[in-house]
Amino acid sequence: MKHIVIIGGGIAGIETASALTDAGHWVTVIEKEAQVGGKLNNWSYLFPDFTPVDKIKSVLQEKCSEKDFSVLHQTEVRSILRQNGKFSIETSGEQQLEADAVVVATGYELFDARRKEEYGYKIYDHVITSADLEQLLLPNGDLTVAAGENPKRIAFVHCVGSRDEKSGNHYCSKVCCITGVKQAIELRKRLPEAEIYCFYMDLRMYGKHFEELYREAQEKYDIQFIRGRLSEASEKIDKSLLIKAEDTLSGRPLKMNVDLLVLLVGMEAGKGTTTAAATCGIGCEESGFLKTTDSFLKSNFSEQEGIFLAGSCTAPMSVNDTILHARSAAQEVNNWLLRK
Amino acid sequence: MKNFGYTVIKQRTIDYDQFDGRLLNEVLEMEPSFKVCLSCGGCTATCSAGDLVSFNVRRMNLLLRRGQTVELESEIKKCMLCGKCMLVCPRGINLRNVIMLVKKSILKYKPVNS
Amino acid sequence: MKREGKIQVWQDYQKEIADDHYFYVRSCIRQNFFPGSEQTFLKILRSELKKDIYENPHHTSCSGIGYHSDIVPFETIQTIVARQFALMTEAGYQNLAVSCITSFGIYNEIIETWKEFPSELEKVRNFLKKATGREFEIPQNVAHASDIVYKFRQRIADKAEHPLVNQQTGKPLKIVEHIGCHYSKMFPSKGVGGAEFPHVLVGMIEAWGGEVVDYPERRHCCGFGFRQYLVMSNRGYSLSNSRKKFESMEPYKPDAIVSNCPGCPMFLDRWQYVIEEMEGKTFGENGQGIPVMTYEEMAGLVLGYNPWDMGMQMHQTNVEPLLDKMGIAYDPNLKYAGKDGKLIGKPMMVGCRC
Amino acid sequence: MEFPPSFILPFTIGLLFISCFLVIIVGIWISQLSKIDKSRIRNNIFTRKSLQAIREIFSESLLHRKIFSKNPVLGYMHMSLAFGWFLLIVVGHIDACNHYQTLSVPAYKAIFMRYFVTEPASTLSGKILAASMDLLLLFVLSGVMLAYFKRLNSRMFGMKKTTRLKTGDRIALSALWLIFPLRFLAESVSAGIHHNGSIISQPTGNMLASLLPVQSLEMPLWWAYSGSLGLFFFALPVSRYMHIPVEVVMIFLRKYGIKVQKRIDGFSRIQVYSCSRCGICLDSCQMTHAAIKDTQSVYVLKHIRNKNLTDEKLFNCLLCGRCQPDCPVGLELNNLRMTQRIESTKEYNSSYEYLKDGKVAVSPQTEVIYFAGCMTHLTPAIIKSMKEIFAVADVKYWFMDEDKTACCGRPLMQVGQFEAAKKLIEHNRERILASGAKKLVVSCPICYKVFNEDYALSGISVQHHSEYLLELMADKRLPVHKMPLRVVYHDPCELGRGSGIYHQPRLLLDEYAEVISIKNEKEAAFCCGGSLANIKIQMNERNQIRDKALDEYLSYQPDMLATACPLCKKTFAKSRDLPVHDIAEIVYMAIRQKNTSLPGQNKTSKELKMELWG
Repeated sequence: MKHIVIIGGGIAGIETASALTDAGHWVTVIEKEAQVGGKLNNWSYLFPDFTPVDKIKSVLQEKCSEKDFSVLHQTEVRSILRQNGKFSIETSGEQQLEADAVVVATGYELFDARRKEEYGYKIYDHVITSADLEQLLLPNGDLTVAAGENPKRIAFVHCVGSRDEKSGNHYCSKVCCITGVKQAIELRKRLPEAEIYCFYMDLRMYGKHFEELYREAQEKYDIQFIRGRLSEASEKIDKSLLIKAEDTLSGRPLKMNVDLLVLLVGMEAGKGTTTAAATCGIGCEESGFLKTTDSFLKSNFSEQEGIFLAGSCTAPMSVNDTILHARSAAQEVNNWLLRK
Repeated sequence: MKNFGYTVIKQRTIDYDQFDGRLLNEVLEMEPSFKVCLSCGGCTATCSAGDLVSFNVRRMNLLLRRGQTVELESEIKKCMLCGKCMLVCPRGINLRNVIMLVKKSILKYKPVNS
Repeated sequence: MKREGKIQVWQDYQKEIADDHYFYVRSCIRQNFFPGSEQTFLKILRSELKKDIYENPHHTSCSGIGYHSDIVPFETIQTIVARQFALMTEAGYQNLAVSCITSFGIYNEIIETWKEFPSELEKVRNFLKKATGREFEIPQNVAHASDIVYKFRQRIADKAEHPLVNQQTGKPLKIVEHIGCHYSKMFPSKGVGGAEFPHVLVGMIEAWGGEVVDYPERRHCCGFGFRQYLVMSNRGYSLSNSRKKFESMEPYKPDAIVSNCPGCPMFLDRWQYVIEEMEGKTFGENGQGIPVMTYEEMAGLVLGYNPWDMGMQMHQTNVEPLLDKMGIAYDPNLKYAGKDGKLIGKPMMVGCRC
Repeated sequence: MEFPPSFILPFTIGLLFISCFLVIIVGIWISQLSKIDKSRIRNNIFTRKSLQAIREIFSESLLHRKIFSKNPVLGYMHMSLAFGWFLLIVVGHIDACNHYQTLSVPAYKAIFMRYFVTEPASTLSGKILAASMDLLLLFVLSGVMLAYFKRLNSRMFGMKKTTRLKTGDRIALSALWLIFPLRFLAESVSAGIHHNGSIISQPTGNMLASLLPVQSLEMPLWWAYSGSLGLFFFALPVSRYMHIPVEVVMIFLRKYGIKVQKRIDGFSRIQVYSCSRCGICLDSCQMTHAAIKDTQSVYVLKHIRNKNLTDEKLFNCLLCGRCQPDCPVGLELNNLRMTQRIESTKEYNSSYEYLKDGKVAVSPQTEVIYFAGCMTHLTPAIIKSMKEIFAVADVKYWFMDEDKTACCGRPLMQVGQFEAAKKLIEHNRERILASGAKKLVVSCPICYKVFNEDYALSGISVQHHSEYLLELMADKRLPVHKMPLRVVYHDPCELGRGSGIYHQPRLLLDEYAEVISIKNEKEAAFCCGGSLANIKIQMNERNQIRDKALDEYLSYQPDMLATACPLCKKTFAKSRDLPVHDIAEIVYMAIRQKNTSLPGQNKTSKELKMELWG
């Protein structure tokens, strides 16, 4: 029986694990947190159909409990050595694991909005990120701003930490546009009176039902979209925010006062992925995400024979894409082991 | 008051907080299809009037949404209502009605100084 | 506003500031605009902080204004700057203390250029050698004069006679800080606290008992903008910029404005007068203007120096309201009296309550 | 002399009131007519036109022939009420004159004769007249019966829907429904007492006398009868029944050549009041296909009368004109709507100063001008075909709107912006005249109609390309080649009902393909739903209207749908079920077939069908 070690117990990790277990392999997942699920744990509802995250989470939980693979919680990989065609892995928990194959599923980290100083995240009282908002969108979430009132005007800023030389990220994080649309609609449902604006550079509605949701946001939920990137935000004496942008379609600068500013933060290959790359001796792309040997045919293969890649450690991905990418990873690992 | 040979220059900035939305809201209420404009500019590209004079149908949406009523009024007069824009609009917006609504309502909301 | 957030940013942008032995280069325009300020700076360093600061009468303009007005070519200004450095090297100093923000920007810009393009450096060494026979070393440390005051703000605080506190109410004075654009907007890492939330003046104000006003147009340029001011027909742009700032700070009822740039205090001061003359609008309390000071003047007042000795009578917006709040005694009759007691002349500010 | 009994008062006062009212109101309306229209009345009143008017009134207002032809049951109902009542009045008076042996009998003596004349008719003529009065009353009552049923269930009359009622109408209606039953009862009861009845009233009277205390019933019944008459007269002005008198006036004026102008005036008001709200116009209206049920002509006319017409209703109409031929009163429904559109938009007509900037090309000298039209520029296949055909027929022409050309002005007119349209018309007109052309060929029926009617292009024959191509073919300048394809021809509104061009396109098509005749064609043709005249309708509603039309077309299993309007083509082309082509394209396709295929080796219908999609 072959043993596969999976680094990361997020969506990708667990999905790969369960698929490989089904294929009759012995699988061990190494997760640095106390619980599996990864970034999914910070989210409440998923685009484009507002599926409650718990639905996906519980499926992952089930797989962990029902299927016969083990998860080492609060554990990280110290080192990986290749010895006569096998990998010997040392964990922070002082365990030594022997593996025939390794799957890296270390996922991503959210862009730290503080790096976009001019937006004043963590400095101005009412500037939050999409991740913060996601928590507030839960039924008991408190949306009130200064003076305990509901915000009358809310602005979303797209591409925070993405497509931005100044943030050091040239790539598009892919999911923020639709996240913004989703959250704007959720806000409208909660605050029927508020004015809601999205400041975008391009709207990249690449996925199934995304464009439809965008149209619905305009038609049914009166979300207004202004093409232009925020240059800066400043806090006013009443804690509201003065934001500046160019209304690029009218070709004139525009300033607006908002009560709440939501930054749609992008994805970055986080520390987890970078260290994994180092310990596994596999390369990163300029974006920091892990390099795949062929973007069409080998999107699960790392530069190291026997080390496979699954999920958003290779590129920004939606939950959907991650699940599919993880399944294909399992398929590839299985085929590779059979060939071996 | 002294004249120093120069003076404070009026800002080009669109100050959203000064924006009077009555005209916009009236038009959107009567013609909701106008909400879904993508600013693709197909209308402007096909416009018969635009062939003869600088006239940008797409900009109407923006003028309306930024409360630039004075500019809007002078722009909208140029439309010949031929209807080509509606045939190219990817979102099926009923543009001719928008034009007629604006033409009519703008009389109500035109700033007095214009 | 969350202070922790700002502290985080300030920690990210700390620069090294030399501790002693400075070669001081002056600003061309400050000596006309705020003649007492540079003097006060030297006095504070020498007599209060006991530092060694040297200036060479042969040093010239850095020609930054000409450079930014597109009339001095880059090679020329590099060579002029090289000459300043030569004077410094010859005097045996390695730490540059710059009075002018524009010069500070120029020095940083040129040094960075030389790092990126060593060929430029060689070229300039060559030019300077040919032109003057001089040679130079690149300074080890370039600090703006305000950086140095910032560095020693606590020591000044210890000697404070008039903290930045409203004597009538006992509350801290509300002070608007304005940083010259070229201080850190070009190279955020060269300014204390960076470009978005600069700390250099904030540090002084808070150390000396004042409270900083953080208002929406904080970042906005005072409007000097070289061409905008120098060409009369463009002057409206300059004026409009300052006005935008005044409108934005007005609701906070600031007691004073402090700046670390030659141009900014000049314009924030004079434009208040011009705006009142033009439209009768004033931005301070009871129909007065908002007093504007340089950081040296502020330090001087805190240390109990005589405002008239520091040349604060040259401000077009009266500073008396601030002096009164700080409880600084002054003799109105001596305001326009020179050292010898003779009248130095009074500005004609017809109908100006500033 | 003795005073008449008091029960005649309601009737007499009512009659006086309504007569005065009508004289005054009609007087006002006529005074509002233009000078020309007034002179039309003066010049025609004593000509046979008046006789023709009377004949029309007889056949339409009384016999309701049009309704008959459309719907016999409905026709009978209207006829029995209108014609029956008319005869009751006439014969009643004859009866009275005959009895009193004088021609000056006061109206009430005739109307209530059976009350005043208590002895049975002695003379033969009297007996006959009395009998016929009874029969006539029976005839009217049968109509009233039907009316009751119609209210209960309009479907029974094969009508999709019927109009809703207002208070004024309710009162008038119930009064009308009471008049004749009450008259019958009153006369029967009197007959029961005085035995002065006739074939029907006498037996009924006797029966009633045997059951009821008729003595005490007589006076109340005559009161009720007179009351209901009076009530009807008073309710008339605020009810739809105003159409009864006003329609008569309208028919006279129409016969004198008076038409609805491009403004609200006396005649447009007369037409508005002539609407009987029969609701027949609802049946033919395609807006109902998009579930739009409150903007049809009958409602618009009603709102005009009630002064509560909104733009939302006024402009939510395709102006396809489908309802017009059906109107039993022959009202100019489209023009009436136009007068309101003009009124509603008159404050904000544009001036189009920029047309003077001379950006448009200077007109070259030419014999033939080709004007494609704005819409046609979005259907390049039509332009291409026309260019090729011009080449084949070796015609030198000037393509006037190849680029930078003002719109024809018709779309503005359709929403009431006549003043604005005039500016465009003037501009284009100058360009056309400057070219010295003799012929103006137009591809878009919308342009065609306005060029024809509003451009005053004397000496230039304006032709839609279907007419023009027919002409070329007749002159043997176009090769003829019949393709084995079954074609349904869709009449564009502006070309068919709008300009009366039904045959030329069909004659032309017949030479190149096989035209199938369908149920809703020519005057009854569908609108494609794309009409520019409707600025309120939403895209999905347009599609519903289009699809309904397509369903019928498809039921004939044609190989393609032919039309002669770029807008119709564009509208239908959005549906994938049926290839749509303009006449010009079809003609060019056939010519190409002929020229490319060797003799005797023509393409099969299957091959051609494939090409249609290409």
